[in-house]
Amino acid sequence: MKTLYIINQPQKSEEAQPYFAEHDGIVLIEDAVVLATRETKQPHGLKQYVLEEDLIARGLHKKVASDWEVVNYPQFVELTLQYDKSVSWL
Amino acid sequence: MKTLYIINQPQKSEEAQPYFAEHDGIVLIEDAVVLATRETKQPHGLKQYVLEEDLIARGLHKKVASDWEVVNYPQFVELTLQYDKSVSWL
Amino acid sequence: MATFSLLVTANPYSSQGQFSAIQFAKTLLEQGHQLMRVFFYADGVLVASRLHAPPADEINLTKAWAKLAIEKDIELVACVTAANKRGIVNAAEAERNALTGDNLDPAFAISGLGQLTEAMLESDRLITFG
Amino acid sequence: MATFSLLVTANPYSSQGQFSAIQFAKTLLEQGHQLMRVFFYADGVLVASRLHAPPADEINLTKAWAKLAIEKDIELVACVTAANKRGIVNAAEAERNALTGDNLDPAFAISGLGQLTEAMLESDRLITFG
Amino acid sequence: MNKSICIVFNKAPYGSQSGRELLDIALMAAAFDMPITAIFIDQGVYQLLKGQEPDILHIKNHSATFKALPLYGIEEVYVEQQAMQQFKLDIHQLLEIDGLQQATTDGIRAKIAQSDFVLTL
Amino acid sequence: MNKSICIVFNKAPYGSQSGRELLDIALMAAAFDMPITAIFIDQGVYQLLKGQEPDILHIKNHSATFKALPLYGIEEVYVEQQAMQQFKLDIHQLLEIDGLQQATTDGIRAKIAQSDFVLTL
Repeated sequence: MKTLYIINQPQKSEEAQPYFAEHDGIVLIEDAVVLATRETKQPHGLKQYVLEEDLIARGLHKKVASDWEVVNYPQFVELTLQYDKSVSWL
Repeated sequence: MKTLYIINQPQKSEEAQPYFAEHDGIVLIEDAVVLATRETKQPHGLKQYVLEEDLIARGLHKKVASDWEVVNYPQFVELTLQYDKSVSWL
Repeated sequence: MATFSLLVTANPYSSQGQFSAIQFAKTLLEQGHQLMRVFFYADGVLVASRLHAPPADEINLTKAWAKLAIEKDIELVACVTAANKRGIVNAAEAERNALTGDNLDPAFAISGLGQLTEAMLESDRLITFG
Repeated sequence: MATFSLLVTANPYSSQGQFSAIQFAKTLLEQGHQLMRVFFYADGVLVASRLHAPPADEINLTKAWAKLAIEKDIELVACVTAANKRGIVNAAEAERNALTGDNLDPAFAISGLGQLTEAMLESDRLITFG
Repeated sequence: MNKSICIVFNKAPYGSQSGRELLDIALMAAAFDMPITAIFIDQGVYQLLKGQEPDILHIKNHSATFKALPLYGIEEVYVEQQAMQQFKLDIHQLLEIDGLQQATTDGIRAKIAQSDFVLTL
Repeated sequence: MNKSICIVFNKAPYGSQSGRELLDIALMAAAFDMPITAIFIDQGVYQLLKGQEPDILHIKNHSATFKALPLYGIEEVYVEQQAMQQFKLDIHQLLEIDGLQQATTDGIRAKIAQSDFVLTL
């Protein structure tokens, strides 16, 4: 099953990473959006999304690195349906 | 002034470390006591303490590495007086 | 169209998770999906108090959830164990525990963890905000 | 002998900081030191509610603080801004904010942040539990 | 076949209520006959350490409940090998839980992938 | 001479209330004429970024208050050079605060050492 990892704190991305599988995706929300300002090589060619509204809130909207795809809330909801399940890594 | 750093979460020790100065000390409490099960080389010959009651609570009392000094609550209170100030790194 | 449930464990005061959960809920409803239940657990239950007095220029999260619940007929359920130990009680629980007062907002119900399990089994997606 | 004050910002439910703070307070008093004030800020104010109903075999942190305050004549002060936005209100604040009920435990006072600054200036040590 | 759930414990005990409150979810899911996998990774492996005595801090000891997992029908219990090595723990230092197995990170990744729901707290 | 206080901001804004509630402490300490140093390290440097719009999430924007720090008599405001480099930020991307200076980690270590109180949240 394809899993969408929801990451809301910066340090949690690294903690969750060993468990990312091929075809999985991650979406950065809340304080974790700061991670999208840097190029990030994920294993398995994982899809990488970052939430637009949380970027705008923090003034980071124009600082997103090229390997992150910006999604808004409607697209975030759609993503949770495209993947078989969502896991919030707390 | 000599500072005693109070660390209560495992990841906070590394975050605070750049700011430790010569003659400072650190005391691990709560979940951070797990760090005392490993040898840890701190810069500046920093004094390293770990709280006994929190070790006992977690069954870690007999697993403390040799470079950590175990202190109980009365000794913890005394430490906060031996140092000029205490900083809880949250 | 899909049926969602949300599990909200986020502290309403010191984290952003409740804001995210409300925004997610509103968005999925706007898209025509169903929201079966919002289950509050861990520190998430704190939002179910009716005694919040935030500064006038700030959002009252309890009222924001209540508005959503009333307008869209959404179930807001707080876990009884998590709630009672966090000082969130309805009148019956207050009496049973000999407490002088209660503070549950009327838009929220208090019930058991079985409501979470049921939501998992009966929804297409469960999304957690912690 | 020294004079301490404590700043408690720890969430009483999902962290251990309030337990640590009580233990630290008891220990310093046993050693003959003074405890001028315990100031509750951020999520630390949540402990000042009198409506907690924890499981019977678990400690009630509010009562533990209250016992210490009464036996040793310790000031327990919760920051008004932090408290009101977190749903901790006394009768006067409840009325001012048109809330139906109040929940401040009588062992705690609600006051401004100036009480923290004053504690810093007048104590030999301020220890934070977060 | 009921939907399956995987509960991931990744925090040490007592500094937070995470372990305790995840355990309650596991027991409730068991009562609903959901197939359950319990996984202990990172500092979550400390949840399973023998000899915990949180009562000295007036904190309730929930570790005995982990031993009862098989009684509730929760038989898939895995502890991460890498975390055990990192913290220099061996299986004999952990609570005696029937069916407790060590798993590699690869194995745990597969368990997470197979489950219908995965919860952390 | 009054006791001095150093306030350390180490978290990004809005995901927690930490920045906001530390700011309130700084302002109150200023009212008591305590010498105050405000330090922004790690992800705390994001507190000072220009162009924040949390109102789109119905969250109150507290960043304007940082600009008012000098008005409250808080003139020692330091942002960590290493964090700026790590996050690829330059000083022009930050709020215009009179007297805002970049400091090295060594410089910040010294400020912390010199203060009578140091608070994080």
